[in-house]
Amino acid sequence: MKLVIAVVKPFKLDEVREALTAIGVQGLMVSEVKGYGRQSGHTEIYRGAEYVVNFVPKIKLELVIPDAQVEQVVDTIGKTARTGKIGDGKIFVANVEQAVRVRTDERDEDAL
Amino acid sequence: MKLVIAVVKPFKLDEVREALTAIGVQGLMVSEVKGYGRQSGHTEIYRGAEYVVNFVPKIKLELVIPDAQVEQVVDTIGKTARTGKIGDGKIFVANVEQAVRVRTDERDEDAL
Amino acid sequence: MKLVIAVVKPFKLDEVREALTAIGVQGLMVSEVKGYGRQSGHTEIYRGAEYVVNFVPKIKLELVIPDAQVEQVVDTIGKTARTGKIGDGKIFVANVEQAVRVRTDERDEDAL
Amino acid sequence: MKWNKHLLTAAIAAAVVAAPATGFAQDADPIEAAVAAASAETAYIMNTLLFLIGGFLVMWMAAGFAMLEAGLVRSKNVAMQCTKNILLFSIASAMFYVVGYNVMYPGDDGWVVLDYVGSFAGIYETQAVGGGSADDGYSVASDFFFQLMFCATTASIVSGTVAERVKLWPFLIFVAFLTGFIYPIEASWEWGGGWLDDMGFSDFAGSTLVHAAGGSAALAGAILLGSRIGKFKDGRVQPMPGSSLPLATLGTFILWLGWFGFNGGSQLAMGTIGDASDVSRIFVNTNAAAAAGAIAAAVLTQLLYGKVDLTMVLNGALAGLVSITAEPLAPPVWMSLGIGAVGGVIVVFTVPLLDSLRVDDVVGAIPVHLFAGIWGTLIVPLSNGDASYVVQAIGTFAICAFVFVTSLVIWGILAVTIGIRAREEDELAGLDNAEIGMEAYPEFSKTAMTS
Amino acid sequence: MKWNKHLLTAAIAAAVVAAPATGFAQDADPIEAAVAAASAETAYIMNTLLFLIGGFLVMWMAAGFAMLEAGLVRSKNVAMQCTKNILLFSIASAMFYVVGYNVMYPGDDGWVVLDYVGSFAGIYETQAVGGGSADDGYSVASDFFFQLMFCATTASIVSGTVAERVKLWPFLIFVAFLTGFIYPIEASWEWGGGWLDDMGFSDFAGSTLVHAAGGSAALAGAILLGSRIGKFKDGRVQPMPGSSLPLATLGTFILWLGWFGFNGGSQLAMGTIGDASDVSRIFVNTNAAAAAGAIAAAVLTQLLYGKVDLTMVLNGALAGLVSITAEPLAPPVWMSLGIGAVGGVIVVFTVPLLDSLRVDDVVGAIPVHLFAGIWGTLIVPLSNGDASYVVQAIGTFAICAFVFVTSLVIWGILAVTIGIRAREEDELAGLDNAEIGMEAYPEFSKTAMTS
Amino acid sequence: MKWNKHLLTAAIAAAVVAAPATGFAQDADPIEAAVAAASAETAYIMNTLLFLIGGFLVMWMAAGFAMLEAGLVRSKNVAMQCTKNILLFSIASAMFYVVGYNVMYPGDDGWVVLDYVGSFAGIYETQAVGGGSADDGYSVASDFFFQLMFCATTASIVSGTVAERVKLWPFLIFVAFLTGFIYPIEASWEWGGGWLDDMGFSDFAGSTLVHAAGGSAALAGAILLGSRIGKFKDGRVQPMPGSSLPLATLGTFILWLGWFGFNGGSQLAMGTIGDASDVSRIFVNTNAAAAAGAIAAAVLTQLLYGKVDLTMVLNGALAGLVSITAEPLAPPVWMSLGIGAVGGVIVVFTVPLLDSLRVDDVVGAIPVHLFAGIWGTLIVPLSNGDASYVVQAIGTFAICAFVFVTSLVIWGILAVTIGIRAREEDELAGLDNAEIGMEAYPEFSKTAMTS
Ligand SMILES: Nc1ncnc2c1ncn2[C@@H]1O[C@H](COP(=O)(O)OP(=O)(O)O)[C@@H](O)[C@H]1O
Ligand SMILES: Nc1ncnc2c1ncn2[C@@H]1O[C@H](COP(=O)(O)OP(=O)(O)O)[C@@H](O)[C@H]1O
Ligand SMILES: Nc1ncnc2c1ncn2[C@@H]1O[C@H](COP(=O)(O)OP(=O)(O)O)[C@@H](O)[C@H]1O
Repeated sequence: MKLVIAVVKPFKLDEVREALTAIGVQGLMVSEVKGYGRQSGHTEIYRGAEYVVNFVPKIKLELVIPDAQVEQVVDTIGKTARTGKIGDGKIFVANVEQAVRVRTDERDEDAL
Repeated sequence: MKLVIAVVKPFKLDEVREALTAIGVQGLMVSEVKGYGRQSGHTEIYRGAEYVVNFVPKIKLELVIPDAQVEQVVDTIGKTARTGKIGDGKIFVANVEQAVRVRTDERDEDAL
Repeated sequence: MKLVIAVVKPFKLDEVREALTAIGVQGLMVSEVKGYGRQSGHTEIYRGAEYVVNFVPKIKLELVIPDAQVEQVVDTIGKTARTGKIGDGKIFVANVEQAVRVRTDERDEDAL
Repeated sequence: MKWNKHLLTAAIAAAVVAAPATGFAQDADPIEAAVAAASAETAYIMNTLLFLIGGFLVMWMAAGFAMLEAGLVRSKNVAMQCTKNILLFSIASAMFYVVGYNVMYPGDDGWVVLDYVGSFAGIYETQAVGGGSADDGYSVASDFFFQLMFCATTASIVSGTVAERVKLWPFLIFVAFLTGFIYPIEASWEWGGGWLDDMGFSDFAGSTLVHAAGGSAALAGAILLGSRIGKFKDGRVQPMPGSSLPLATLGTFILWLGWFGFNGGSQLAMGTIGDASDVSRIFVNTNAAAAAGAIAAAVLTQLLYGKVDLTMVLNGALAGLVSITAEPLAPPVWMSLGIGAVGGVIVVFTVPLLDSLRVDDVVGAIPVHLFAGIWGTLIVPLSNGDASYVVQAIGTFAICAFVFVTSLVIWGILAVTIGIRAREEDELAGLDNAEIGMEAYPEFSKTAMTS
Repeated sequence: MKWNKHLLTAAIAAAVVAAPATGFAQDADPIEAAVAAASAETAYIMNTLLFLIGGFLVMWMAAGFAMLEAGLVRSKNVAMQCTKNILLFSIASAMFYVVGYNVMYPGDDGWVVLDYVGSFAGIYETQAVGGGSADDGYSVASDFFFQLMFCATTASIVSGTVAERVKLWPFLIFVAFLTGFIYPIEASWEWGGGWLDDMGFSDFAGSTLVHAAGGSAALAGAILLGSRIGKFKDGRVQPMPGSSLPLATLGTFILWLGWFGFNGGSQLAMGTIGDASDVSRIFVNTNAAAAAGAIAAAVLTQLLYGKVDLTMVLNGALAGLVSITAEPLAPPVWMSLGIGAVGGVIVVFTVPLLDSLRVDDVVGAIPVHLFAGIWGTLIVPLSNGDASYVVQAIGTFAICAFVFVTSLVIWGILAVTIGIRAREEDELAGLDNAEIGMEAYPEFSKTAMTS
Repeated sequence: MKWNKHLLTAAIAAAVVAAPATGFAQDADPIEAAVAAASAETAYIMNTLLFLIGGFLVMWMAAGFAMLEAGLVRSKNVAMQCTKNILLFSIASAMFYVVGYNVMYPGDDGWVVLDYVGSFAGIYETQAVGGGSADDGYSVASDFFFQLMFCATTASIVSGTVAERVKLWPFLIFVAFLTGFIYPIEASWEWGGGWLDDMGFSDFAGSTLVHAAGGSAALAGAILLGSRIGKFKDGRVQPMPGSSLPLATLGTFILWLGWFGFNGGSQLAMGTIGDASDVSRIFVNTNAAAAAGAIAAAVLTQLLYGKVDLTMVLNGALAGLVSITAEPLAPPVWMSLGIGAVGGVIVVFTVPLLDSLRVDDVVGAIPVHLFAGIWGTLIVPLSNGDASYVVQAIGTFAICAFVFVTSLVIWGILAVTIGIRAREEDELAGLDNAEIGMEAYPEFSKTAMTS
């Protein structure tokens, strides 16, 4: 199984979730993060003082999926979240060794 | 070392933390996530408009533990967080290669 | 590539970010977590009732970096975030198998 | 506010003359005159005080609108909403002074078009320091203060409907027209002694003159702006829950409180036992209508949807208040309860109705102010024998139509010139960022789950 | 409110007759009568105005309770708390009109049980439009408005104690009984000229009649409801910190402001120099007691716990206000400071006391309103020579016992019929979800760390 | 407040005597006397009422400061800010009673140093219950109540500037000195009939006596405290955005509302047609200046920075209010707009100026209260022919210098004894934790992105 971590623009959340549901993803976790990246660095003025905006609000998705689904999921997120403008975000994939569904104690791919 | 990521119902947090402390876990991180899963999908009405509630508030626990403790930790979380009702959550385990305690620069299992 | 997860004291965020930028890190994610650890456990009184403060606010940094940078990044975070007082936090390193830049569909180290 | 300015002055002057005559011998004894003068002085002071208290209570409603709307928009637009609300009040204060007041009260010969359009000639001239005479019946400055607040209220109503997508400066320019011209002109028809007043139209404190007017201007804006991105997706209504229901609740309580000034002050006098008693009666009726509106909305949402909808209850209370505003004096309390309850019912049914018409009214201002305002105005004859259903209908229609059309024109001109709608990406990122450059709650983690 | 309705009327009528007699020749000269009539008219207007200003200030306290309680409950119950508070005020407004007012003021021959239970016969009848006579001393509608707000206050007190676990509709039904019957009956004993008034009981603005009564009803509810899940775990008290201390602070400031109307308005008259001066004196004493309560709580929590506890300071200010409410006129300022300070001390000691008794009072309403209310009532004879400690004790006990028992009965009947407590899973998920179906702060990430 | 206490009394007494003389025959007829007495009684009541209404409106400003400051500090210091604000008001209430009032109003022979330092002898003695005589012109208790609120306002101003780093108890001790001694002494120079009053200094409602004084005390504190950690890093100004702009907006609206009491009440009388009219005029001018300040700040930040800065707009409105406070009666409305607009401009330019001087003023209180206060006082002669620019400059300088120096001494003594600044780690973790032991928003996830 793989853990997919995707950072996307906040307003893309709904679209991405729908696209993932459409390809059979059944669960995921969402949280807000402040993102630092190439998009950062523009300046704003607050009470007359110029400052650099380092952090931009982003949505982080985390989902664990069977190995077989990785490519499709990464592609789907990538395509849906893409606007072509700087700050579209990243997708990372890491390995997951175990998964448990708390309710039933089912294990691994059955738990997803 | 392993990273255990557990998503549980918010009101189970305290119980789970206590159970983990009881088996010797000394540290963890907690954050709120919005969960999408089988529990999602009921409808609510807001100002006369029906809509699907896709996201349910969940608590995410992240803790890094020595390999030897994995089974016990996973079991403990599972047992404590279980209500038997849909939406109880998941536990995922991934591998961690390094750990550092910032204060002392201790490494790996000493750092946990 | 590696995913570095660092938990640090909130007021260290800026310093750490600057130090990381200085060594060439180009992106990261920040979020608040409640930390449980050795620092926990002091008591406070709320409306006359004594209670144990189990959770302390912490900042979690997540960044994916090329393998070659791991040591430098871990060292930098460690040095910058250190105050020497309990609760300074942890740094964990896990393996990442894929990375994608959403905007360009660049892959792996190019995506960071 | 059943009387307009000059009528009031005349009436009080008459009272001052008449009063002593009743209880006294007929000769113009200097002592009698002294008693009468003392009475007239007291009346002047009390009337002025009513305007001042009423005025500051209505001013407080500007804060109520700000909090209600700040609570009902999403967090990414809250700072923008606060900015709009404090600036619209400021602009109304300036415009009503510079041109509005004299447009609204042309007096007998200040009309440009007799009984239809007042004079744009001048600013409001204050009396001299220490000035004022018992014959005026009240301090003109206190009346100006009071009337100004009504003008600002009209603008506050618009702010909520067009939220989350309108650009700041075009909105403020619209407010300048609304408070300098549109509102004063239509208000002059009734309170300035214009054609609706001549016809016998009755709108005590402004269910139509203020609330339905504000609602009409809001409707025009909502139509031209279009709905927020994602609000009506795939034929379904997408709720976009407000960021802070306690702020919305606070706003509603503020408005409820302010409304005692709105309706009570519109008695325009409390220098006699009769007037003081009537102001009291108005307070009681106003409170009853608000309560009934809230209860009706609570019961109805429970029955229809299985749960009480707090935002509907808040809207319901306000709709009750708007409903009773056209005639808060005449009805017995039980009738006020009924009138207010219908207001609450109207809200519960027309909020989804507007949605189904694809009109995106962020805070429910159109149901509350326009629809309940119409209801309140049309039902006046039920308790007030001097009013007629036909005239009420004519007046309501005339004012709503006038405000709607002129607003449509102004919004339209703004739309084709400087543009009224924020860019798509700005709307998505939130207007706080794009227009104000600061966040309302910069430290809190937010995950806007619009679905 | 030291006088009840008919006494007041008599007193003013007497004053009207007496006043001219003093400075004048004895014959009933028409001019003298004119002067007297003008004076009586002014007094009528001023008395009415006091009721109206006092009334709207006390109405504003409903918002204060709403904000205080919204700030002191956890975020998952905030929308529910707002809903309860706006609806309880609405229901009180309806019930006091439909039945409460006439129960509370039976007059001389409206009693069902003489001096104990007023008539349930009828609704409150407003005077006619333009009605009112100088002989009444004030507009009855203004008095109704003012009294209604006290009735609603009693219900607001209950709302906070039973928060976070009570179901919406059972709570609202309880409020209907409380505001329609329980409060009006006990209030009639004193302010309606019933047996406590006859006995010489003294409770100027309602330390016991309003506050301890509300606190007693809350206590009954808290006992029957039981404590929130997890509040008393393994024999330890588990703090459940409120979601927003600035809202709680705002609520306290609102209540502080409203209390000037509560106590000042209870002078019931400001048509003479003496009355106006007394209202002023009341304002000063009320403010002093609040200040002393806040300071006492701050100093005491610093000494006891090593840190100032803001929630205790807020409760302390309110306890100071409740303490002075039974006699805000007679004490010199330094005594008011002392009385208020003791109120603050009471709060600091009785909040943990209640916890140790396993009574779960979410916002501290029982210490503030019941305990400080009792203190304030019992201490009246210190400054007011007309009051006796024994009678004060009897009155306080009678009212608390009556309200507690009747509340227990109503809560009990509700508990065994429709149930008063939310289901465990609803309580855990938050009442906002279960009862209202919407979140108070839907966008903010929350991690409720109850431990 | 252009007159001090004894002058007012004299003036009213004179009016009471004079008034009947004008319209009557010359002999002291008892009936004439009766009419005059009735008028005097009415005037007494109305004057008292003005103090009471004005007083509760200014009391409400304490809540405004609390909300404004709670909204403008970071969430980790919000509970501390609330604590400071409710306690400073409480302490001011106590200190002004215990010593301040008599220092401020020494009367003719209560001076320790004639015309410079009043007597520290005693507490404020209230009149007896039912007391008060028409010759006083108003209830002294109502005046005390009103004046107390001004004293508390001075302290509220300081609270915002020194936020986020000052320790609680040292701050409160400073407040005790400020409200018990520093403010009353300088205020006695003008409103107590001291040397500035003798010299012809003019400060109607306290642009300098209250606002610039509060700002001077704040400046002294800010200098001795130093800036917050990280505020001026590497020579750059680091913005530290406030936690809740809607709360800050609410606070501003509250202050705006309260200011009608602040300026309007400072007329000190509304028992005559002239006074009632003047109060009205003041309301209009006060509102105009606030509106103009807000608009000026909006336009200017748009022009300078490309976006409207909401916090500057809020500060701008307040600066407009401060600017008009020295003379809210004399100017015509257009001049009030101008005076207020300059206030808004001052804020926009001096907020960054202070930053560049490395003075860390968390909420902008020094630009708003000190700089706009000076502006407002200096410009009085433009509309008020009785004032002279030289005397205005002397008075402004004298008061600011006196308050600044004495504050510096008190802050300094506190600094070297118990220390005024929180420990570095406490400041970093937030004062809520260190000083209050509770969080303002315990449930919300926060990520303070100071950069
Ligand atoms: N190396 C990284 N590790 C973790 N998150 C990253 C990394 N680089 C970028 N991000 C996240 O992705 C977001 C977008 O990256 P950014 O460089 O701004 O633009 P782009 O996506 O166009 O490359 C950042 O805001 C940050 O949250
Ligand atoms: N594949 C997944 N990857 C990550 N998180 C998941 C996944 N599936 C479920 N979750 C998380 O677990 C929670 C519970 O899952 P759900 O399907 O609702 O019920 P159950 O736990 O009974 O299977 C979800 O709200 C979500 O946060
Ligand atoms: N085993 C762990 N897994 C995950 N996070 C941990 C772990 N141990 C500690 N932490 C995090 O690190 C923070 C600091 O740890 P703590 O034990 O308090 O002090 P120290 O850093 O000095 O060892 C904790 O608040 C927690 O967020």
